Amino acid sequence: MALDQTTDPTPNVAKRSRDEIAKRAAADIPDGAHVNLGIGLPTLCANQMPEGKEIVLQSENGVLGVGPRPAAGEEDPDLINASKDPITLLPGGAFLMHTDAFVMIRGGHIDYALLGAFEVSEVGDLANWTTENPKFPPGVGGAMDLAVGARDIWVLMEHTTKKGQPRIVERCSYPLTAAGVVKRIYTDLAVIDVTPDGLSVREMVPGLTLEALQAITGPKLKVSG
Amino acid sequence: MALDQTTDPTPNVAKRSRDEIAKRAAADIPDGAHVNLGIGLPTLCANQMPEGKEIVLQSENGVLGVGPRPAAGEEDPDLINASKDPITLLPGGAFLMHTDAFVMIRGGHIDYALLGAFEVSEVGDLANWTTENPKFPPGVGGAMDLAVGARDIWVLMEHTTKKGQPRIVERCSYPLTAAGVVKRIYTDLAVIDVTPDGLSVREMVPGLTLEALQAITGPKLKVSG
Amino acid sequence: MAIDKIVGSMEEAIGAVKDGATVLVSGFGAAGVPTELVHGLLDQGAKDLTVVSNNAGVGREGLGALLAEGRVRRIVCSYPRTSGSVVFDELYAAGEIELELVPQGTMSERMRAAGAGLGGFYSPVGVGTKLAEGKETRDIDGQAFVFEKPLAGDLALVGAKAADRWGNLIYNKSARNFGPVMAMAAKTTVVQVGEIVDLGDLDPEVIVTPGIFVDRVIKL
Amino acid sequence: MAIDKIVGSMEEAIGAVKDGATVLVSGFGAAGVPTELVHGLLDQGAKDLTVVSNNAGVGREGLGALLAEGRVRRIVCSYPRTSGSVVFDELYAAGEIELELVPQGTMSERMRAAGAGLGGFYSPVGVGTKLAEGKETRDIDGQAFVFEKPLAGDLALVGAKAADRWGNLIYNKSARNFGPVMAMAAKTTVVQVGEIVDLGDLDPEVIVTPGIFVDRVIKL
Repeated sequence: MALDQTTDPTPNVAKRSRDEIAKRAAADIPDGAHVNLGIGLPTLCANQMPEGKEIVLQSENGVLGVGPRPAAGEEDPDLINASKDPITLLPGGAFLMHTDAFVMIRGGHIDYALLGAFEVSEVGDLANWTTENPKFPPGVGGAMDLAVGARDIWVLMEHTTKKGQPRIVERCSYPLTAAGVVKRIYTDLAVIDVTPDGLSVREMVPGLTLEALQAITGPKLKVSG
Repeated sequence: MALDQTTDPTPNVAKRSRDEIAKRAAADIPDGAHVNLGIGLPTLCANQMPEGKEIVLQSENGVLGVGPRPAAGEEDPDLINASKDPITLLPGGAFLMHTDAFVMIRGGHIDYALLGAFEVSEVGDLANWTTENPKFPPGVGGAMDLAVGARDIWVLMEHTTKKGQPRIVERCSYPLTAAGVVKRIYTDLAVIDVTPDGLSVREMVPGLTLEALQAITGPKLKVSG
Repeated sequence: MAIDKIVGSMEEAIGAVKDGATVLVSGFGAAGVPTELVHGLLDQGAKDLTVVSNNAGVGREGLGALLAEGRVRRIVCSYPRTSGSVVFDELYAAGEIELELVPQGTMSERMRAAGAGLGGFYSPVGVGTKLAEGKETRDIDGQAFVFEKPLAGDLALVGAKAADRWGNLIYNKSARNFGPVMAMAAKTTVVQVGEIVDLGDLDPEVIVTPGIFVDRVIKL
Repeated sequence: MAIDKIVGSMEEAIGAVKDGATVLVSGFGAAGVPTELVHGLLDQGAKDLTVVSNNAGVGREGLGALLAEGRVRRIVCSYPRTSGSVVFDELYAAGEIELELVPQGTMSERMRAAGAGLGGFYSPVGVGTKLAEGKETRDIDGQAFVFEKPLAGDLALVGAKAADRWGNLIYNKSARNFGPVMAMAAKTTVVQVGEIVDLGDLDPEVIVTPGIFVDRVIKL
């Protein structure tokens, strides 16, 4: 699907900021869940965890029970998350050797992994590790391990590229991280479930029409319910 | 080799007791070595470690830095070796999860494993896990892991069976634990190296002749040097 | 709502165990054996069980009792016969129990593979022996290996020293043994401890089994 | 004679490293990176190295310096490009360094397999992706897996918090990361620590890397 957009198709819409996407996704994490936050946008969830729930965040460098970012001046260079940002540790948290952090991930012990993405396909294929630019080395990190190992994969990303091209596509153009793993997508415009019957819109930001959302989404969307 | 012995072929010989076999073997462990003591006779070495050397004993149930047996009344049911006997822990010792104890063993990090045996062949085949008695369940424990993983295998055993049959044989009659792994044998009568050129007697107890030793040993013996 | 894995009764601790389940039982010798949990399983009633345990029970308590009641169809074990393994010895001599004998390190590593989501591994242990009969062998870079498959549990019964409400565990000395790997390898892990501590009281550098591997904890 | 793995000079710590050696370098981001040991390796002079490290260096220090000096032929890594990986980025763009990109958990597990004496393992990670191209895949009980081989080091350079003379180690918080597995996986493991403690001062329940995996320790 090639778009040639010279104007924003969603001009009067209250798009979610990156922090708001993170907060929206975090709100859906069930109480008591063990969750890994991928580097980049998902990491912001750690500062946006819902009140009244106890959620255990894992960071694959070897931390279980990640707390919010420390106050300025309180950072400890030995206490960081997978994005290399300073974190805190909650009471009940534990430090792990790296290999054991991936026992948790690959072994299916993590309930949710919230990941960034370049593209997600209508069947839940995930592309988030390389754009194949020969001048820039690819970085896979723990993306493939998480995509395969965590029970549910949620993607957090902007709905389109900077040029307005859809990131939710019929078929990923970039190399896959894993096939058919994404269960839900949180963007600046909507929350979309990947179901066996296709993409199902759970929620749109105020002022957005399904038509406008469809215009910047590759595969056919339907509305939940 | 079938012997029909009605008299002890080594009547005037100062046979080593089990404790003495253990002490003799322990004396040969190099300073600084990491050593696993198999269940039964080898375990006795822990109480017989040579003075002036620092040797780190591992027990595969998850102890590194095993010390001697505690005084009566000082036993701790949670501090035992692989023979399930009470032990102490030396300063510098550590407790391990079982899997990590076998990372050490299988991964070649243990310098010496001192093991008991039913039979050892002239090429160093080891049989120490089953006599195939259908009424008695076999027990392999860590024997196969140790036999394959430790750098050097020393066997500690009586030179003959209770009936006077050789335990050092041309070919093991019992199922193997591992093929070609034994480097040295300590018995109540002798210390014998397994070399590419055959069995080489390093030492005999006082009063023992090579001829008498040969009479109760399957393969041809030669003398070191 | 706070995570709270501490349960008040043995019934709750054991929960629903189906006939035919695979149960991992921690302990080496007497250290780390969750005898009361095994009695809880006895009371719960599940039968036709496969039990994975380093030893096959001592006396007529714990695993010995479960065996004596005819509830165990099959035991996976490295060293079944120990001084006092009377019930197992009788059943074995009578041909009334299946035994899968596994080298001890292989047993541990197979459980870890299950917990770590691996499909299996190649081990040098047992190559050419009776215990490798029927298993695939493979030459890798000039060395012979045996293919070993993961060993997962439906339920793990673990003995530990102390826990907090998240299920973080510490152990006592050599009683640590199989607890950590069994907690990783089972769908449901139930732990008996001598002490419950407040969340945050366990040093994060010292927690041996993080609560992510634990489902229910009972203090005895 | 007492075991004493503490050495007094960087030269002794690094020892003899051959050209073409595989060097495991601990750290994730800046935490746990043994920068001084990497500088020691730089001074030692070995070239044509394969370096295994989660990241490919930041700035022109440590691994960045080793790369800038052209001493690294090949890097095995999960995430080479981080903010500040200037030297690696230049070498990569110029086609002057080989990169083996490995999923992060697979990298860790491959090192553990080397340390544990395994011949390899089957992982579900990467199945069907470019990173599994050329690797054996296998269906095990209905799931697809990729065969992964052990990743051993000739030398591991590890950063830790404290050590005793046996080489027992503890780490600080998330600086633990790759230290324990790299110490297992290398023929020779050299550790830099901030503190040396008396033998027996480290709680046996708390030692993370037992001295059996450590060859030399230097205090900085």
